[in-house]
Amino acid sequence: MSTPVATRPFAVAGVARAARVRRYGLWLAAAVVLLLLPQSVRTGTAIAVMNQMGIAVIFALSFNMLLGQGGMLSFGHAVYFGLGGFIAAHVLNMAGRGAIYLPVPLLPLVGGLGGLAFAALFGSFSTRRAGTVFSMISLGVAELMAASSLIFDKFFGGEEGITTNRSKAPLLLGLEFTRDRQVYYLIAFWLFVATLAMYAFSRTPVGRMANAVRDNPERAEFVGYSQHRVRFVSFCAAGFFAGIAGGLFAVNYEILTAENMGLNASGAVLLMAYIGGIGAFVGPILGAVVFTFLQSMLSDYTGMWLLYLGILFLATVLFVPMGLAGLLMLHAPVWRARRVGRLLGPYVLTGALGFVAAVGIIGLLEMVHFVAAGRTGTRRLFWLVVAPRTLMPWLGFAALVVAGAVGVRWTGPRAVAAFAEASRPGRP
Amino acid sequence: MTPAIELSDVRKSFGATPIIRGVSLAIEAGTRQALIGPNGAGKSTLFNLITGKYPVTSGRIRVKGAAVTDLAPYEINRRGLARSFQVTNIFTRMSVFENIRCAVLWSAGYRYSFWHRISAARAVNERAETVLEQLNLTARRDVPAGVLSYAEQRALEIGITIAGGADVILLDEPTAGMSRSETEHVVGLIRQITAGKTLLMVEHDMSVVFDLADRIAVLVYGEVIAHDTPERIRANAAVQEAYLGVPQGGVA
Amino acid sequence: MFQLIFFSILNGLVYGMLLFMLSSGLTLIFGMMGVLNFAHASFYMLGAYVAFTVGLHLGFWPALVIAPVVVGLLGALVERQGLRRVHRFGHIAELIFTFGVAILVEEIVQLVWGRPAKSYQVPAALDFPLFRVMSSSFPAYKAFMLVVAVAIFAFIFVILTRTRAGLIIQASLTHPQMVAMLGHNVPRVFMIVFGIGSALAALAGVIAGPVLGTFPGMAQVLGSIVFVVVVIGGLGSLSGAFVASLLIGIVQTFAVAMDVSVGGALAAMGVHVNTAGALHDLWRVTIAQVAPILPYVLLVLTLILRPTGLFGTRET
Amino acid sequence: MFRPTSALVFAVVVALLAGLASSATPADPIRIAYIDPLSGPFAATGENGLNQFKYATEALNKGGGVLGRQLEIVPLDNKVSPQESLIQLKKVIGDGIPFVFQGNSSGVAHAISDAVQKHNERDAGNRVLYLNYSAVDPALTNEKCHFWHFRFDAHADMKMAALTDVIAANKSVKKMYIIGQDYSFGKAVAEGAVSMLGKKRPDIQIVGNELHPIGKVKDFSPYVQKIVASGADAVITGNWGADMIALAKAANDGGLKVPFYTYYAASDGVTAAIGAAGIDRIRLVHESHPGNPNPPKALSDYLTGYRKLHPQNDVNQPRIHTGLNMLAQAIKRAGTTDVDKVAAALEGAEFTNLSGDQLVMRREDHQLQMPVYISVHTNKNIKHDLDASGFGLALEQKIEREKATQPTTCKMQRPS
Repeated sequence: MSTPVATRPFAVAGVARAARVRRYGLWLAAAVVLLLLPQSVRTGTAIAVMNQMGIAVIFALSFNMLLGQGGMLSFGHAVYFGLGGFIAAHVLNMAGRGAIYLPVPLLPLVGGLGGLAFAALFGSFSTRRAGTVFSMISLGVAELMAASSLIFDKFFGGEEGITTNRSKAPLLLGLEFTRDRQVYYLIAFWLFVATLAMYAFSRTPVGRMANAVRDNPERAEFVGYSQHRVRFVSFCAAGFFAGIAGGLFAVNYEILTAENMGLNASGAVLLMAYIGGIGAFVGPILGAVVFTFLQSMLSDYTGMWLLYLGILFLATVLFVPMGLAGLLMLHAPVWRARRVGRLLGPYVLTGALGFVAAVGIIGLLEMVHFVAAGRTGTRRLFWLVVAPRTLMPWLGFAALVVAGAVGVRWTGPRAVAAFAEASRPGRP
Repeated sequence: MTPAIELSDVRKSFGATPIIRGVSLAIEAGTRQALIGPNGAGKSTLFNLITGKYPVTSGRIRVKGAAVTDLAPYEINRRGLARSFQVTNIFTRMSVFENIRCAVLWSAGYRYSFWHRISAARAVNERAETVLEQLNLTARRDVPAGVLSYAEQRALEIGITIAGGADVILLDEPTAGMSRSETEHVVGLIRQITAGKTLLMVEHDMSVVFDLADRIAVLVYGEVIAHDTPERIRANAAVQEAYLGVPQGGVA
Repeated sequence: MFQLIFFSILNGLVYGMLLFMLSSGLTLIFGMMGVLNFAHASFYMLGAYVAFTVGLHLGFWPALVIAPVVVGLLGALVERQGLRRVHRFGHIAELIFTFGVAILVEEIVQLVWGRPAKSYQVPAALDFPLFRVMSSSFPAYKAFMLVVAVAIFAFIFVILTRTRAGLIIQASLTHPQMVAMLGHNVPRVFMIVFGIGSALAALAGVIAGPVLGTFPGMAQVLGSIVFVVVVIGGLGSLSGAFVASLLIGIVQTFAVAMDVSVGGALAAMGVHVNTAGALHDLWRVTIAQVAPILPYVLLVLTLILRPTGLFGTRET
Repeated sequence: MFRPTSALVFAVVVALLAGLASSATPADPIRIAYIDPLSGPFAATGENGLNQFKYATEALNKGGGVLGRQLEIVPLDNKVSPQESLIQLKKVIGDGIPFVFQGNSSGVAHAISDAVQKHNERDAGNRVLYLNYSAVDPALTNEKCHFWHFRFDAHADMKMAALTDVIAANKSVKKMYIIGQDYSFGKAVAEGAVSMLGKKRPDIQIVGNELHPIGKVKDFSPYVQKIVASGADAVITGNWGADMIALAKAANDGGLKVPFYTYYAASDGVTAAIGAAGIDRIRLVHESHPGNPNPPKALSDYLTGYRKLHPQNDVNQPRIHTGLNMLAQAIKRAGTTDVDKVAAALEGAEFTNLSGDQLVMRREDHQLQMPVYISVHTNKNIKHDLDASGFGLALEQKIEREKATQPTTCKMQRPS
């Protein structure tokens, strides 16, 4: 921003070309990585988790069309994911019976249209209002749908949900979707397309106006836009992409249950988007990947993974409200100025001390869990075997917490100062 | 010729309290006019009624001959009437350029489009750049509007108002809180951007009012007590009374 | 039939008054701070658990006092250390923060007290049927719940209308900025109100724990219904919350007692629908089955048709 | 603004994926997945089940394991959600774990069973076996049966047959009220009760047949009032978990003193919550001897040993011991962990369980044939109490295997 204005006309063509190369380059790189990823993994679990991530990323991005870009905090976004999924599952079943012709690769589109239809229905009244009232309506709609799922047994299949079978649908170009690896490519394709489309949406007139309405709905009305209508369009678009994610879910898991539409699913997507950062387009991508990673890996190691996730979430809200992506974004000037090297020392030191404290906290929590569960004996924690019913491990982990915390208090400000120094504009 | 703005017996009460007590006023097209009056006279309320922010209690409002009485702000705006706010009212998290661009979009015919790339909307972008230059904000183009200085925000406020090319412009205290030199700059800006258009402004700085306005309306306790050229307003007894509180006895 | 109606009214009252205990605190907090506190029901749960633990050592009656105090202090701490920090990021950030607190409290409760439901029992002194009407009895403990709830209502009423602190709080409900201008330490008032609200929720937990069960999901079970009460009653309106609590309590209790299905009701009115169609589930369903969703229908309708609620004067 | 951040995020994402790709290790022990709730409202049940699995596994491992290999239980949390279960199932398949135990909720069981069948048909080289230790919807071994599903618990109709026998013998029961959770299991209970009572005691009037949303009802008092008002003199319920606790409490408070015939009104906090109010009133149908009075020695030792490890919990599902041991023996007989061969070895397998009963895995539908027990909630002569509450279950009646059996409509298809 300190660039003198006068240089702009001369530099602009070159900068624009470079920017374009880098931007399309990134999309291209993403496509290549998506294509090659399955080749690099050995286990089916990794494929399964990546499929889950792909669906979560689309869902989280669609959620952020509401929260990050439109300023609408929805507690019921999973409704559109779920309904899109249910409709896709029913259509897949019909295709399996031969009642209609629809190959599997097009199914997410069906889910998307389903999500869109219901978003248009519920959005027509809920987007009349913004802020807390909107949030409350979304909560009410979510609870309503959750309850309706018990009533409309035929459509929602009760507690058991609707199961379907992707290998019974007609083939398109001979593409089969029996193994997870095959489904991976389908998800990767839709992930790429949907992400591109959502990115493009944020760069359209109505996408921009969504930002404007988020910032200042009143003013938007005085430049010719109905805030209700702008929110409605964003809401429908978000419902559409959530429905695509739901359709992919139907293909991947071949089951949909009412809980896909429930409050917990809606809460999870909020966590993903927020931890990743709602201020940047890429935030929810990061959030969804991190969340799914933690969810699938952490839950194998500890029954309290939700506790850790909750702590991570609260810490984000309190200390890094811009999210992980926002945190990275803060470093963009440093990156540009090629001064990342200067931060390495203080960051590694603070990070290491923070890690020590975290190990201590996790150790203490796990031991509390152990004792509270009424267990006796020993258990493995990190690299140690500890006996939580003796004093020593408590002292040890407490010492780690204290040492780490004291250390961070000491090095933290230095790291912040180093950051401030490095991000100050000017010649290196 | 149809007036740009025409109020007939407009009334507005909040609860039982009448704020606007029957205002009839016609603003001729192509003129610059000012609305003045003591604090609490209802000037901002009148603006809010004309622009559709509040519904009227009774009475009728026309803009360029068309009835707008019960229309929403955006519908009135689309008829070519734009306003600024007394308290700065901008899109704080968006860049200065985006602020202006959003204000251009509707008038450029993009409506709720999600099939156009905004960066390819040449006419919109050129118009936004032009407005930025007029406002002298080109250097601050990519800065989030929320971090601009107060004077810059006031300039942006006016920029958002005029960017859509409305030909009836309402400015609510455009120079409030500005230094002498900043005020002069803004007056020049207003003069430039309202050339050939209709302007109605609320303003407390009388030098600005008498400098810019072709005609002045005086609002006191929700009623227009005078609407005339600056010279005649200066001499108007009722206006003197309203401002000074003492009848200028003996002159008549 | 009389017996069913009589006991339905009593049960509806008890349930409604319990909702009121929760919603009164939430309403106070919302009214003053504009924060819809997602974690409110979590403090209710904490109240039950703390009371359970205290009760093991000291008995029910000390727990009745100690648990709300402990939880109230905790609530004040959450406000002071957490909510106040995110306040500057706006209401959405606050909402998200309280959402996070709700998740965390539920996990902490499971960490500390374990996952199984706790056997938190009605105190022996109140464990007898108060009276019998025909074959049903009404437990003394439920009468005690009613008494406590009425006492709280009276207490809040007196505080709000007869004390200076109450006047400040009431003024803050309607004109928060003005109150700050008058020189009152609004952040401190916020903290105190948040603490008191949490304590009220905890008190509700203490007395509801033995009846509704003390288990880690108990906050989630009541969480959204309390929102419904507060919204329907009118955000920030105590009397609205009171009326809405009783309304929801009685409506839900009565709906359970009614076995009429929609199709049946229509048939009784002479309208016959094709029960074999795609919507056949809709006609088959009885009012008893939809009872749990009625509050949410009311919530959405209220928000659409009258966002200020029954008694509220302002929107969010 | 877009570029550096996106590139950084991109790098982080790729790094995470790389970490993911390099995780997972090959294993020497025979791994057995356990998919049940380990967090959320039903975690208590799932965690207690897991502990029982570990307890049973330890005994097997102390005896040298199977085929010289140790058994390892791999716990996976599903929050009683069919959807989460399938997510976990994908990991199980991906990690090459051949055996899956699951029990809580028939809704979950249907999802897993269906997914296992589809997967096994598509991927013959990497099959999994679903061992159902507790989900009792009869459909799983009837119209929905398949080769890779085995059930080690008596299904709802077998249990209902026993319950209705007891009810039929109780001449004071004239008006029955049925209340249950609104899902497949609750419906199966209600249907079974209506049809069987209709045959055995046509004079009993069903005065109420109610389904309530599962896990959503806060206060059962209104339901209890309805039961009272209906004049019922007995109640049948399949409620479990929090719904059972709340129903029992409301019944206590509302003065509803009629006998309850239940499936799950014991242990995991329920027994403690019912307390004195349920004495001689709550009856429960179970697949095992309740431990009181005069328990078989093997069972008694097993219960005592578990209580030592877990002072607050009970072995409420001895079928876990049954299922695990039957699997171990089948692996031994098959001499391999190949799923199809182990499944074949399980068909028709016999086993003597802790209660000393002779069980047989029926080939036709993979439903374990076993006697069922009716017991009553009491605090008299309790050697093995539940929830460490002093209350427990005492045996009232045993229905022998031959009588407890039910016909099946299953047409088993075996892989060729």
